[in-house]
Amino acid sequence: MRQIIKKTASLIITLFIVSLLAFLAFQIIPGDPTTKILGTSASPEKVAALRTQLGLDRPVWERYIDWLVSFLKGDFGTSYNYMRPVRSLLADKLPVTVLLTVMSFAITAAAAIPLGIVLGSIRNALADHLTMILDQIIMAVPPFFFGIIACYLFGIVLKWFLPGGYVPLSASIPGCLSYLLLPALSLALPRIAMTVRMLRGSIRHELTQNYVLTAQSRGMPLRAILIRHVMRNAMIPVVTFLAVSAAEIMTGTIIIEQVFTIPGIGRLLVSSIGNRDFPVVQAIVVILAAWIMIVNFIADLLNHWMDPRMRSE
Amino acid sequence: MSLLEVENLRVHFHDAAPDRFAVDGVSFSMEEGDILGLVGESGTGKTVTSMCIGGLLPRWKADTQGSIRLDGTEIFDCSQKELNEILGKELTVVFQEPMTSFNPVYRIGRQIGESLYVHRKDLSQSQRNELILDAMRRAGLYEAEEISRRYPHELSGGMLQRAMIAAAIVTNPKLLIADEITTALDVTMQARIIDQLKRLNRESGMSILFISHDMHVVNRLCRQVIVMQRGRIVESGLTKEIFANPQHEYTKRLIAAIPSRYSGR
Amino acid sequence: MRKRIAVLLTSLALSCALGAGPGATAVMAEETKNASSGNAELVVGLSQDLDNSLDPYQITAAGTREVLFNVFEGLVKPDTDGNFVDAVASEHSVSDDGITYTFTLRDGVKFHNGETVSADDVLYSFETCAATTTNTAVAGALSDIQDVTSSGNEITITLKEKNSSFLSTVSSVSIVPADYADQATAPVGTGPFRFESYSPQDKVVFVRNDDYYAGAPALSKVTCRIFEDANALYTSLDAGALDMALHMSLDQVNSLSNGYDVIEGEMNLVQALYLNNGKAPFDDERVRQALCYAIDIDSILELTEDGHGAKLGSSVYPSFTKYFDESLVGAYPYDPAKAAELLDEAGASGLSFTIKVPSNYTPHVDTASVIVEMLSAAGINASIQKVEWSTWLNDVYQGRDFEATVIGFDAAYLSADALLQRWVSTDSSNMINYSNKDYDAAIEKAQHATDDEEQVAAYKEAEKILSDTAANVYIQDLADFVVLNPKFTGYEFYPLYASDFSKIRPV
Amino acid sequence: MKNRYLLTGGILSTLVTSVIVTGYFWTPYSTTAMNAREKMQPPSLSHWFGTDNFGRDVFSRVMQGAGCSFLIAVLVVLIGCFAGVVIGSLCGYFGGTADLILMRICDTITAFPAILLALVIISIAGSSVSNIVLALGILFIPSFARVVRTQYAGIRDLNYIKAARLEGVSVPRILYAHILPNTLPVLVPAMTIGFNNAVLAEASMSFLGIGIQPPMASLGSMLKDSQNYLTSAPWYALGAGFSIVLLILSFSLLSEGIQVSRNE
Repeated sequence: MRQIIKKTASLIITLFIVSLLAFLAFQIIPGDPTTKILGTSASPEKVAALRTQLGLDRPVWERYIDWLVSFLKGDFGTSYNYMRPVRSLLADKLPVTVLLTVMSFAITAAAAIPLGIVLGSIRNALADHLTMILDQIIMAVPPFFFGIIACYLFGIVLKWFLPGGYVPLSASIPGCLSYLLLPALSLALPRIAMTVRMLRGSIRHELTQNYVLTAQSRGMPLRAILIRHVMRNAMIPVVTFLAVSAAEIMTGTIIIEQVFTIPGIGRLLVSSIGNRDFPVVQAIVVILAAWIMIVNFIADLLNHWMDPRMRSE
Repeated sequence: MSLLEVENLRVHFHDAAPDRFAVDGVSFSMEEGDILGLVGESGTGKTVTSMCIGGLLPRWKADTQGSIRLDGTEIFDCSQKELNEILGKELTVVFQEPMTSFNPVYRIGRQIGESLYVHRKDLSQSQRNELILDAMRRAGLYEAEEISRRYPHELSGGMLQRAMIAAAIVTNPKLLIADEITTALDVTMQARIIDQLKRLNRESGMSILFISHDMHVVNRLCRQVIVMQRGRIVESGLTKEIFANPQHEYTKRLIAAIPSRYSGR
Repeated sequence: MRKRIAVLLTSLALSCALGAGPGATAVMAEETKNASSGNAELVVGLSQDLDNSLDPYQITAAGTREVLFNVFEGLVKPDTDGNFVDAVASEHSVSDDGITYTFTLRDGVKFHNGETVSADDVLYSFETCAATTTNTAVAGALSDIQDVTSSGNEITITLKEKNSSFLSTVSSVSIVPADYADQATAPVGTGPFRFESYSPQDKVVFVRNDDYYAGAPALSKVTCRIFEDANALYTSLDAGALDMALHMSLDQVNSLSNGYDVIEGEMNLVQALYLNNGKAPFDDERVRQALCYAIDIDSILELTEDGHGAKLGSSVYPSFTKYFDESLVGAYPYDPAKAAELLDEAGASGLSFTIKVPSNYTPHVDTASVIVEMLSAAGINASIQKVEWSTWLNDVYQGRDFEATVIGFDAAYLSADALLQRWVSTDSSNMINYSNKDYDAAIEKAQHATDDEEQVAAYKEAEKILSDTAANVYIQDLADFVVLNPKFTGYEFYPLYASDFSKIRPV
Repeated sequence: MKNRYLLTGGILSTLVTSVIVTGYFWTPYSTTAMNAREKMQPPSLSHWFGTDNFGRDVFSRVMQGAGCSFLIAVLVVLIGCFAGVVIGSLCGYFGGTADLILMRICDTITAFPAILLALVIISIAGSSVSNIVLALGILFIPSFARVVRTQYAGIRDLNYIKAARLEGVSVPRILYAHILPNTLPVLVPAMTIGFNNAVLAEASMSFLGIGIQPPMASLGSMLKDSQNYLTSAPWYALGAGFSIVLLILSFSLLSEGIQVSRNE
């Protein structure tokens, strides 16, 4: 229990540091949000007036503290670029990215675990080499390259899916899910390959353990041994890896949302950095960082729960 | 009809040299209630023989000839499904390394009850728990409740081996194969385990095939003994007679190898 | 056990592939299904997100002005030939001395919120525009107004002094309902289309204004999908998810495979290699002229636009026929030897400089790449620095911290002033620090010229000075391609950044 | 068992490296010369990967692009690995507050969206190759640091290290002469995975437009530019894309081969 408190404390500290770094980052990057709002031919007095209105002329520390206080109270400030509260912007866009991440994670788990079990338990040399090569190739394909090719192949040639034709969940559930299937797949593919490789190796290793022989000597059929005994042990390293890849998938959406034109926070982050829209970037950076930290935290907890040997430390 | 009849058993491993047989024509038999010792230096085919009897030798590793009849059924003719009916119910095995024989992620109590889970699906959970605790006490683990909730890495080698024995006797099998079960333990724990086995044999009439390279332990436990060398039986008979005047050179060396403090008795 | 899992896997893979098929296309078809019946719906691709505020006086980005052209109208509005026709006003007249303008309010013109337009709304619009517009040129023109009075449905505007391009300013004052507060997020105007909804980075939807005085447009609904990534827009268009796309590049148009119609026009902007006249080495006129000789405009057009771009010699684009001076186009024929000679003369033979170019405008990046390659062949070492749009605005446009850049300047409203006023030495947006007394005098004369000929002559004189002093290396007005689904027709180009959806109708 | 991976990995990586090395000195066509007549040519004997929208030979640009991506990836891995080893060894070996602070910094770097960090560095110092390498290098330090830290924490208490300490061997020698060699079996695969991720990271940065500046081109920036001509000149995108795949595949197969032969 003490460890959990220590970990949450370090998580919060790191989040503070990340938000501070993001804040300072914007002092360094050239480009002033007022030019985007007032346009190129604005008179200097108008620019100065807007800067004071947005509070940009106050010292950095003061602004950071103000931002922090209001952020903790749940007020993320208003976006310079869209003149709308950041909260409402994120309320539209965060669910899209979360849905994409969840779908991609589900595809990874649903495809990799059965495949890993099958490959782990059969003793066929040819299948081994084949999947090994396939794994290597899939891991070598950059997600956005797969995205481009998928858009071209499925979109333009086969016309199975209309790239750029994102359908919001509110409009039609099947439409939205089937649109997000391909982007989720291009995010999931490399992770499926890695998970299969890891799970197969882990199962192979566990099968050589003595407790499997003991179970056999109890008259337990191979399938029961695999599910009751081997899987529980083989899954321990894989679960941690899957948890970490859930974090990677979320950051991966930044690029995939560009390729498939999905209105999520990834695309919003890229355009907001471009527009020097501090409040939006701050909020997204903290959300992304929080997601990565929490996911790693869950990975540790899962590790402890699944492996009693860890618990006693 | 005797409990176990092994006739002209020959085992050849695929990756071994063509003429090299791990087990080269072994025959012996056991009656109900017998405690038979199978003794010899390591690598003389003792464990391979016991694995064959237990049907645990994977087919793709080695091919086997001869016949093994347990309680009348021919092991080699059994399909995997039929074998699974026997293993854990009629015949159980206890291995050398207690630490690794347990699945690290489950509690001891649950693992002891595994063979009940496989063979006695008719019992309710509470009935099974009763049998488990009873088996643990019979194997010498007296604070059964407390131990059953512990994890394998939280127990000593000796206690784990007792737990393995409990797991083996929970379904009251006819034959228990003990493969070098005392080798990994210190001397005092060895003596306690041996007495435990003797008491179990006396109380439930369960016959034991005890495999070891340690003549002293065999001497204390087994009524009959078979000495094996390079896959063949060189000598067999009552333990007292063999110890009194060993015929075969190899047996003499084995007996001589016992550290002086234990000889005599 | 293995067999069952294998079956599960193949069915999973199949469902992945098929799942994408029927579900997605069915939904998209519905959106464009009823194209043939009366209420045709058009899906347009926009390559830039809309501006932060949709208030007509706060709009800065050309992309936003172009789309909201369908929502807002002034008393008069430009037509496809660049003349001004009556809009909210039914008729207008100018006094002989060019000081008093009288407009008669068209009766029965309704705002999108149903209110009828009144003279007070017009007065309110002129006042608010003068006070709040972010466009300095419009603000400047409006400050010349003596007063605006109304009696019944007659509005009279008297100026302090004659301004021949005042009608263009009137066209840029959109008439809005008085005291309507949230134009920024829910704009209301008098145009052929009514604003319905906008979700950032996703889409903006316009609906037909049924009681539009000049007749309701053929399209019932226009959905503009927003893309930041030009490639994603192109892929979506090619796959048929869009019916129309604006400002496509030639390469994109050439590689379209969906059989859409391609309509060609000009982007109406002045693309040039703009040189920072205030900073060495380009403060020396001879070095600038050397660059003009060292860059072969024809091969740039050939490489970037396959010859489709329109060459130009100064800061006015060709389709603005009234002020375009054809003779300046060939002012600097391609002559690398003369360029080298000028460089030696100026003592800058080993010239090397960087071209900062905004990374999100592919046509400008391509032109810069061609220039760099061409100059290296002539021994001049130029390098490119792609910067983000915000950094370009801040460093180059505002901070003037650059040696050279490639960009295109368009006319915010239809007047030569919008293109040439910028290079007057005192103007706040004189990015290239150009300061030439004769030029300033020529512009002053043009703005206060009494009659048309005099004004055109003065503006042309200013253009000639720009060309003679080689202020910049003028390249082209980029070809502008609009791609339209063959199910629709009727799109027409305007001589300024505007795309009129009301002209589009189903075939 | 004949080690197929070592064989294929070895051949592929030598082939790729030789192509890249020649790319630094010689390419079939100049990678910058443009000529309008040769625009958008399909792959032919003269132009193996066809030509791009400026009439430049795609294969030559891919050779140089691969060289550029390869150089960046190698430098990034070196920075990440060197700094990672230093930080990881200190944390793993000494633990305590140093461990806490350094690990918190590593957590911050991992939690920070990569594109923002890259943008900050590039907008300060401009987007030359060295800045991209610096930006990516920093991003790769945490992964190496964590791997090295767990290794050092594991080996720290082994008897031969205690023995060395008793003999009065200096700490740096213990750290880098005794412990480091034993971390290699884990460090080498981490480096190859790092190499793959570095190539992907550079490609993604170029894809977002903050990577390599024209006329220089990396595989990532070429892939980005080629996306426009997908239907009319698919060979441009396929050429760039598959070169990335080949570059990554060859070295990951090599590392797989090394691993398989090592634990045989």
